[in-house]
Amino acid sequence: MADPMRIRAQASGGNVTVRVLMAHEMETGQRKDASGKVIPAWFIQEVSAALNGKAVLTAEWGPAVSKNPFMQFTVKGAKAGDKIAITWKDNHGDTRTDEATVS
Amino acid sequence: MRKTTLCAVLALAATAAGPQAWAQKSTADGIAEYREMLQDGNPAELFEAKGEDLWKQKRGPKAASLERCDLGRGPGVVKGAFVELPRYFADTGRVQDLESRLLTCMETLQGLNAAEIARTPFGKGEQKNLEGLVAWIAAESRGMKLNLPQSHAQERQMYEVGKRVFYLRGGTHDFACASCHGADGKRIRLQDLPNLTRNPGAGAGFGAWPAYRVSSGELWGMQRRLNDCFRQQRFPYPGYASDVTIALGVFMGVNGKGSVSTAPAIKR
Amino acid sequence: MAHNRSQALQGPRARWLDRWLPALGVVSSLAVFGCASIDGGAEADRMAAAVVQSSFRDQGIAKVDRLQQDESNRECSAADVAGKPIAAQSAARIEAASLKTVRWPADGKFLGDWREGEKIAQNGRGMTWTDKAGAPNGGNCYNCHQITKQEISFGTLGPSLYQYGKLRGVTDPASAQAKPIVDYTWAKIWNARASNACSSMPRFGHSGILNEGQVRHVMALLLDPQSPVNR
Amino acid sequence: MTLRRTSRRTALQQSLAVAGMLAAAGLLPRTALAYTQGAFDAKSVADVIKALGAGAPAESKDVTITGPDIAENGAVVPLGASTTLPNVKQLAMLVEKNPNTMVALFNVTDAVEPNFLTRAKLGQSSDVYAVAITDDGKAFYAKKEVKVTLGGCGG
Repeated sequence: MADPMRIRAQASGGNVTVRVLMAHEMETGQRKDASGKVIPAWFIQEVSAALNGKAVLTAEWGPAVSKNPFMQFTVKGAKAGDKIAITWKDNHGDTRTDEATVS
Repeated sequence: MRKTTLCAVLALAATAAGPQAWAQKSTADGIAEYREMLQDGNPAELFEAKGEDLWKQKRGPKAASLERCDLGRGPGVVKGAFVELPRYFADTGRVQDLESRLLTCMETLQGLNAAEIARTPFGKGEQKNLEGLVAWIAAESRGMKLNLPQSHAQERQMYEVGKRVFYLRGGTHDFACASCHGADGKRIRLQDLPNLTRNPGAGAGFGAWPAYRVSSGELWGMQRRLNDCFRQQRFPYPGYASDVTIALGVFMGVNGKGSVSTAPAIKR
Repeated sequence: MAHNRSQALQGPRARWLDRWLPALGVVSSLAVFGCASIDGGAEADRMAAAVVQSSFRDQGIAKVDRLQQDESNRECSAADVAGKPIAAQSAARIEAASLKTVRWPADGKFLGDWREGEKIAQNGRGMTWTDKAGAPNGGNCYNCHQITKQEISFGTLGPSLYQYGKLRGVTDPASAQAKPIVDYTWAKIWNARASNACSSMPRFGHSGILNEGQVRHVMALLLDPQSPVNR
Repeated sequence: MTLRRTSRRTALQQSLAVAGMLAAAGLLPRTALAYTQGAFDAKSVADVIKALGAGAPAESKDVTITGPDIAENGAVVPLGASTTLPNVKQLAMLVEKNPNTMVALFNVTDAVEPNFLTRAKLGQSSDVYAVAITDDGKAFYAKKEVKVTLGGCGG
């Protein structure tokens, strides 16, 4: 199972800045292993964010997003105590959701 | 679009024609800017979180956690332990660094096979778990000053051994650690090389590891850092947690005394 | 920087500076932590040797015999540990012996193709335990030296080699006038200890890192007036 | 950095599965699209924009791309895309010289600022682009050069 994300959500002036780190290989499908075999692509394709259960953002990623991805965005009209949930899904169909409370 | 491309080319040409000092300064500024951008969101955090779980989790044949592991400040004390390692341990009768000490605890408390873990390639199996553990344990001392003890005779001996290993020229290229890390203000390609024989270099260099390696996307402990230094030096293979690596840790850490630990840092 | 300047000079004085300036630099940096020394040297030396012996193992092409030091490595390492430059007598002996190891080009041809030289200077591969035996090695020159203006990713462990030939007045590398510089440069690449006993530079020819043809290409990169180094 | 060559049908199935999952989780906003495989397969800036269904792109001061002038390592290059244009539905980050040009596509909603940071792999020095696509299918971009340098030791 995939490791948990690290989500930091900080309120400032009516907005909330969200910083997310995800544990993922983000394998491009272009690299070869020691025996010369192509390492199959394995990467997060879809990312979504929800504020208190209501969707606020979706994103689509290719394999050129760096390993152990970082993402930062700003949610409007949110405040301390609100819940931010992030979900990712990779090209193998694996998925993970984590939640953080805005501070 | 055509026009902007042309402008970009001209700007680049102008840069290339500029005075050497100016070009170098702008390169250094560019690299500094890049490093600054990476500071916010160090993936080492992912490893720290995992390490804390692993420390508390009951594992191994003895189904025990590492919570009673003595890292030098008494059983279970993690805060402040990292900045005093490597140090002498009475129970094993030797000087140990963080990774070597964790192997001891994994064997004695959890019943895992330390020799087998030491033989496991980096990033696999229990070695993967060690990445998390060293990240978390180092993070618990972040901001504290390096303060390696030198009160035990073996600690002083290991310093002297480390110094000799540091200056040992060998391999096909006659490199020693000192070839790259023995003077101030040097670079390899564009990477600054800390002078590990004194502060601030010793503290900045030694005190940054374990670190998240951008180039491989992995967390490297000091053992792996030293292992790859020896590979680049064209030396043979240093055993995991072998005395050569521990002695070098003592040498660098003592030289860095008083510097603030920034580990786990983020490195190229 | 002083090291830098010495490279631009020529003749016996340059060789003297070349040898001593780096050594003096080491002295000043070691003085700061010299007080940490506790044990007698000989016992620590013995312990260090034992620790090295027990800690390393063979891996791939990197065998433990690589840790056996020759005379120059042994004496230079000991001088570094002591924080003093190597004794003048030892230095002279090492330099003379090293000069004898230099294999001059059999056909008298010192310069190859600077384009190939640039590739060798860029390539940092070879001879680690992850490399294969017999694979061509790089020279890794940019790790330590500025060479062409175009490559901004260069190290500063060695002096800048930008305009190496031009600064030394080499307009025709085949001329009698250029001969001393050409010979000096060949020897420097083949076995740097021929002119500086404890040089940090790998002995590219002597240690079999680069072959004669590769050394020629690197020579061209530094000395060919058409090379970007000199334009 | 090419995407694995999934057939259009597989990709579609995956996208539908994703959409279903997101819908079940109550996470599917109205603007959500199926995974835009075509845009991720595209090999030039122009082809990406075409695949996203937008018109000929125009450079705009109202779009911003941030990134370092020099990256010590191409494996991790911090990039930011933002815009002050109204009615933007998508913000994309592109790397011109990568085997596949598009790195990431953010679907903008009223609930978030059109301002995103992430990190991209660059195979070599390249221009990087932020492209904003408006509701009426117009594309506006900003670009900057990022130099990727060779690292030390070489091995």
